[in-house]
Amino acid sequence: MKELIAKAAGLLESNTVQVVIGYGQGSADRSRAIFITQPSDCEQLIFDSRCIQNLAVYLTKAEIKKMGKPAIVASIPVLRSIVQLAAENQLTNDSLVVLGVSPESQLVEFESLAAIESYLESHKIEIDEKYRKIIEDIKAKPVAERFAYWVKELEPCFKCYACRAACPLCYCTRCTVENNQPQWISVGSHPLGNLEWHIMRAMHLAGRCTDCEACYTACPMSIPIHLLTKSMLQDVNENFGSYGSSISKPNSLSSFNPDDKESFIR
Amino acid sequence: MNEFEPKIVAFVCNWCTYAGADLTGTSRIKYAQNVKIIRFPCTGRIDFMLLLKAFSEGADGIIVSGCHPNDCHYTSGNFHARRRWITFRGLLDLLGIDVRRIQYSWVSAAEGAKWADIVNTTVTNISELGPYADYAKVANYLEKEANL
Amino acid sequence: MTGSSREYNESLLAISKAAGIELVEITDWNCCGATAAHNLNKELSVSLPARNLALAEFDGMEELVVPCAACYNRLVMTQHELNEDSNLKARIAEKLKMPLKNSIKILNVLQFLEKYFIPRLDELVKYPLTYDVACYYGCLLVRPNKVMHVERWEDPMAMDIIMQKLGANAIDWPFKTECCGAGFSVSKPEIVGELSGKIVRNAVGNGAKAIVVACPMCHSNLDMRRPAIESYLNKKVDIPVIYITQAIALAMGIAPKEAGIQRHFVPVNLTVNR
Amino acid sequence: MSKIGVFICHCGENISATVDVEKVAEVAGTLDGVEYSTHYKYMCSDPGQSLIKQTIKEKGLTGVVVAACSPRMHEPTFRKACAEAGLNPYLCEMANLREHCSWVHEKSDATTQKASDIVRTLVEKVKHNKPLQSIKVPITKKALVIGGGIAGIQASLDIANAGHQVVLVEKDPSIGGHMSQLSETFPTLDCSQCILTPRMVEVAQHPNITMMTYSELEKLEGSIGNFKATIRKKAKSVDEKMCTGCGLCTTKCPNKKIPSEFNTGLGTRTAIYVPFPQAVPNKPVIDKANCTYYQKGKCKICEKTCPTGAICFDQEDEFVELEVGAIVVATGFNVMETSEFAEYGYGKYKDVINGLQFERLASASGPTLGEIRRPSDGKIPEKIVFIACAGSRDPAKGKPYCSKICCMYTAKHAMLYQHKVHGGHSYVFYMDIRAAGKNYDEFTRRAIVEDEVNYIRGRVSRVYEENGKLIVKGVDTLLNAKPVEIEADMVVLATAGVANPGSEELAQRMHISYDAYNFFSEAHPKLKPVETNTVGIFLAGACQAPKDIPETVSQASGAAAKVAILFSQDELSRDPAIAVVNRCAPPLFSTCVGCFMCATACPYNAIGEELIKNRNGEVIKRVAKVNPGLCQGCGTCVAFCRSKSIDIDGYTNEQMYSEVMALLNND
Repeated sequence: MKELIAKAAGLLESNTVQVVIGYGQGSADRSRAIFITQPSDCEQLIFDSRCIQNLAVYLTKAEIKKMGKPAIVASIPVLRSIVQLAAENQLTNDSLVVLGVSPESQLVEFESLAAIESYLESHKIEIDEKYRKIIEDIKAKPVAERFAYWVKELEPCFKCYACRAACPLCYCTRCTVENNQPQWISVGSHPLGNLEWHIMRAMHLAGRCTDCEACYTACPMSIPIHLLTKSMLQDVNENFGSYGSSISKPNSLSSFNPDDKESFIR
Repeated sequence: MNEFEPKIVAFVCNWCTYAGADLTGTSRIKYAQNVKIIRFPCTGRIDFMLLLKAFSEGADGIIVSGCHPNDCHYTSGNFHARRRWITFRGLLDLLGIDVRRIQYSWVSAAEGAKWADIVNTTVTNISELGPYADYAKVANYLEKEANL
Repeated sequence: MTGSSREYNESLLAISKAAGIELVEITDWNCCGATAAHNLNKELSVSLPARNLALAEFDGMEELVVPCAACYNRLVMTQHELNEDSNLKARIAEKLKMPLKNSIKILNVLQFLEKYFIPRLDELVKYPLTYDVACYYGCLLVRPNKVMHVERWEDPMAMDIIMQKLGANAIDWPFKTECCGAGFSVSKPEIVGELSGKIVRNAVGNGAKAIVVACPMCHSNLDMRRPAIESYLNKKVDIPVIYITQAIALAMGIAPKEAGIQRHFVPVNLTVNR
Repeated sequence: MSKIGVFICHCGENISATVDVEKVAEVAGTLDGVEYSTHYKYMCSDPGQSLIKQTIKEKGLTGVVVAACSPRMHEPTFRKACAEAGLNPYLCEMANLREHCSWVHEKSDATTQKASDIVRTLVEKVKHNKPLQSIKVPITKKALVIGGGIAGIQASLDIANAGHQVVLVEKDPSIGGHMSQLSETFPTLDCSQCILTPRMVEVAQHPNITMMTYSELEKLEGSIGNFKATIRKKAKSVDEKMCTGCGLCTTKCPNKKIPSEFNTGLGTRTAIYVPFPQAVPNKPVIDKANCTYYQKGKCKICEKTCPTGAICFDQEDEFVELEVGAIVVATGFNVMETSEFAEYGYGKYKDVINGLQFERLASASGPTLGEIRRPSDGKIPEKIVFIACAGSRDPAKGKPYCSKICCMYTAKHAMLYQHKVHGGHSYVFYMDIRAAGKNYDEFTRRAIVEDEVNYIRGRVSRVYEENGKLIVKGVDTLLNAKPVEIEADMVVLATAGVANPGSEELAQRMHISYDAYNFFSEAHPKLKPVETNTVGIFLAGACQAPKDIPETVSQASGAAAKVAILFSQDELSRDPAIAVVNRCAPPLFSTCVGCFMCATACPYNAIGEELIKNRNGEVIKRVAKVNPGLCQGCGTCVAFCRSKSIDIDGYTNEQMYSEVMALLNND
């Protein structure tokens, strides 16, 4: 921790970065994102098991960009998001300093974004057995029951878009849901509107989602929307052999293999 | 109408399936009237949201069809489409949207007979599945909203 | 492997024992169907080896060592065909009334030696071999290549590399994978005489003191059919034919008798530097 | 408010026999935004078209739907009619009532209902149509030809003779390619160099052709009409302007034992060399890897001998930027090495050679001056075996395709051997004799009948050496099928024609597609055999697939004609149905967030970037930008764009959306 604080303070002192995005003490027993601009404030930085928010989400926010070049405290899920953002041309080597935190809570520094990618080679995304089972169980239900299950699960959604706001990969300046020419997504938070919104959200994350679960964590109604992205993650991996994309290789959904296999096209 | 006549929308590419369906016509092969075609430049252009819109507007079934692999007029639009279909289908399946109601196919400009067959079997299959009442029920919220 | 090629079995067991490797026989194994079955009935030719695969799985085995090249060929072909055709696999599993994962790793004798002996040869070889040998692979270990995936299948090297490591000089010769006459051994021995004769002649012509094989069929044609070979070549040839396992046994210092060296038709008079 | 005109065609009785056209017209007339609706017997006839034109003018229509046959049939007709009446042609759409309705259904209410549905759908689409202008792109009337073999030579000459500037780039020190290496050519047995060298000289002297030898394409940007190519001129270490081509240096160079590429390793050359006597340009280059001075720092004998002082050791690679409007790729092919064949001795037997090497042996300018002598000891082979399909049509060797030229050149080789070695015996092992071509079959028959070449139908399983002979073990599969063994003195493998090394990288540099064997892909196997998928880049010769000289020359002329057609216009006019990235008011400028996934998905590499700057010139946003010259309008990017920032004219999101809505809402 000390190492992290010293490093962050050093970066601010030398004016290498102008803001450090990290975790600090929040209200009650919670951690919260903090944005430090003064070296002396770096003491506020904490890192422990409560720090699960995906800070990468701030990297593309205009308000943060205005503060100058950031350094970011990045645990494994954050690192994954950073690589994905880089793959999508949202970050370059010059646009940030990454203060990596290993699963053992050790500070890891990276020379480049490519170095993060190779570091992640040994921290591959894996869908938890628990979730695999849940997804399998849902799929085992008869189709009508499955539909009813999801309509019911999505019912509490009132389209607060917290899932969108928390997701580091939902950085569009105009979301399709706000597009009314044409009206792609039914506006209301009724069953159809909810269904359309969540299908679109999942589809837009296909091949990109890094399974950080920020959407689910952010959902005030605890709707298991992360199951949708997890299931797609599995599908993408099974069919195209990759989770997400890398900086150098194209995304699985914007590329193809002439020999892709399926069994449903006549 | 006593007999159920399914409403089916076909999303097809201009270069292969649309031309194939033209050939069905020039060959005077008869098929069911239930299917209506919307022309796209390429299967790569077909937005998954349009499929959802078709269901919410009351379609009981959908056909999506384009050039065979390696035959795409734009070389690879259908390959991209195929990947999108594979992922989309997986998602719909998880959500309980009946994937049997979407028939994907490759129909070339020379396969007039195949197009007729795709249409007829899809009509038969969808007729057996019946009206897509589940989705309609969800979609009907729209009407309530409109009536407010 | 208990009949005409028992020395292959003996030598394999002898070297495995000496190296501390335990080989377990599949309980209630059956004939692989050999060349007969797949000429008659496709499904039968797959069912027979498939049963052995299922039995080995049932016994909890992860690897299956198959010394006989013909059995190996049938088992690998079966595994390949079942993996290519899931319907066939389901049908066969039903016929066998046994579960069939079809994932066991099948090793031929060369692959077995490569995996378990080569890394330890320094420790195991006591009496390096010193003479020129011709390594003869025949067909069953290398073909069809799209299934066997042998590197340089027209000029394989696996056995050559093992023999070099035993100290011998494996000669570069063009007959490594030529046909020995195979099944004609019984029906038309004169064809075997000609085909195997050319192999033997070329090996001798290139200076080999022994021919090394890894297949009982090759062995019987080059060794047992020596009279037919000699009548084709019109002269006496005394080059011995030994199994690779026997070569290893000799190099490890195992008593020749334990490795069945005395069982050959053509006497084996290979000196070992003791 | 829209004023749409709906024109329903009877198509004689083709439509009206099963569809109640009056009813459809009546229903269409009630649709929102429809100003006028009518039906007529033949809309495509003159009176039909006049009806449309007149109505456009009289009613001030803002859109037209012609409900008739397939748009693939008459869309251009009706769009032209609209344009003549002053309506933007892209405001006209066709509803397909014939192929998709009347011809495929029986007469019934349901059929008429479907026809009305189709019309309504298209009416809704047209409401969202925008007037479009066909895209004009200016053309740089200069062509780049890559590869100076017979294909590149022919293409260059044809384009130059059509009056356009050509830059011909060749990677070797001389143009001429494989054809210059050949002895005689089938089926006429005329000397290859005799017919080629005049063409080479013509290239050198043509006022419209600029030749760049020892040069390679380094980079390619831009699109049809306006490519920007960067050419690397490799350092020749010889000043081209000062060198007179006297050749003194090459006689004095001490390094004489370098295997000659031109002679396929059967002869030698010096480190400073001209590849062959008839080379164009006939000026030497220094092969740095084999030059004593470059390797050891001492020598410079050539510099001392050169009477004009043309040697310059410190020359460096030079980069030249060219602006061209079209490109012909003619980079040719190569032959598989004999060393790839274990069963034929992995290249360890000196007297097992490939077909190209035999060409050099048979060539009067070759290392043996045209006498067939075997490489190992220079003896004249009494028995020679030719093996056709060495690698070709052999999936195990990774080349399942037919190399197409081998049957013919093998027959030629055997024939040349019989002509040159009297009393010699030649054998050809073959799978099939593929001699399809004018006078081709006659040629192979002549080899068999007149020159008594022994054709054996069967494969060779092995070639091995025994007692100084090459034993060829094969099989004769014809009558009395039996194994065959031939004790030969020499073996010639007709090894497969393969893509040149580096062709994959070259294709990627040019963004043209290539097949599994690295041959470049044509845009359509039948109808676009010289085009690539990148418009403005054409193919000629064996870089597309192995082919013989006549076919290569035809394709080269075809490619040249395509270039000339392109250059016959001053501007390029293209279908405006292409993708566009949206623009909106500041501070957003565009909803595009610049993820560039559209760019990876685009089959045409048509999506680049645009930097949006503020008035101080600072970059404030990086967004995608479609190159209208490259975009072909597939719309894959549109379906891919998450923020719906990219759209495609003619099939816009709004148009497609309204079609779906309209199609399903018929109550």
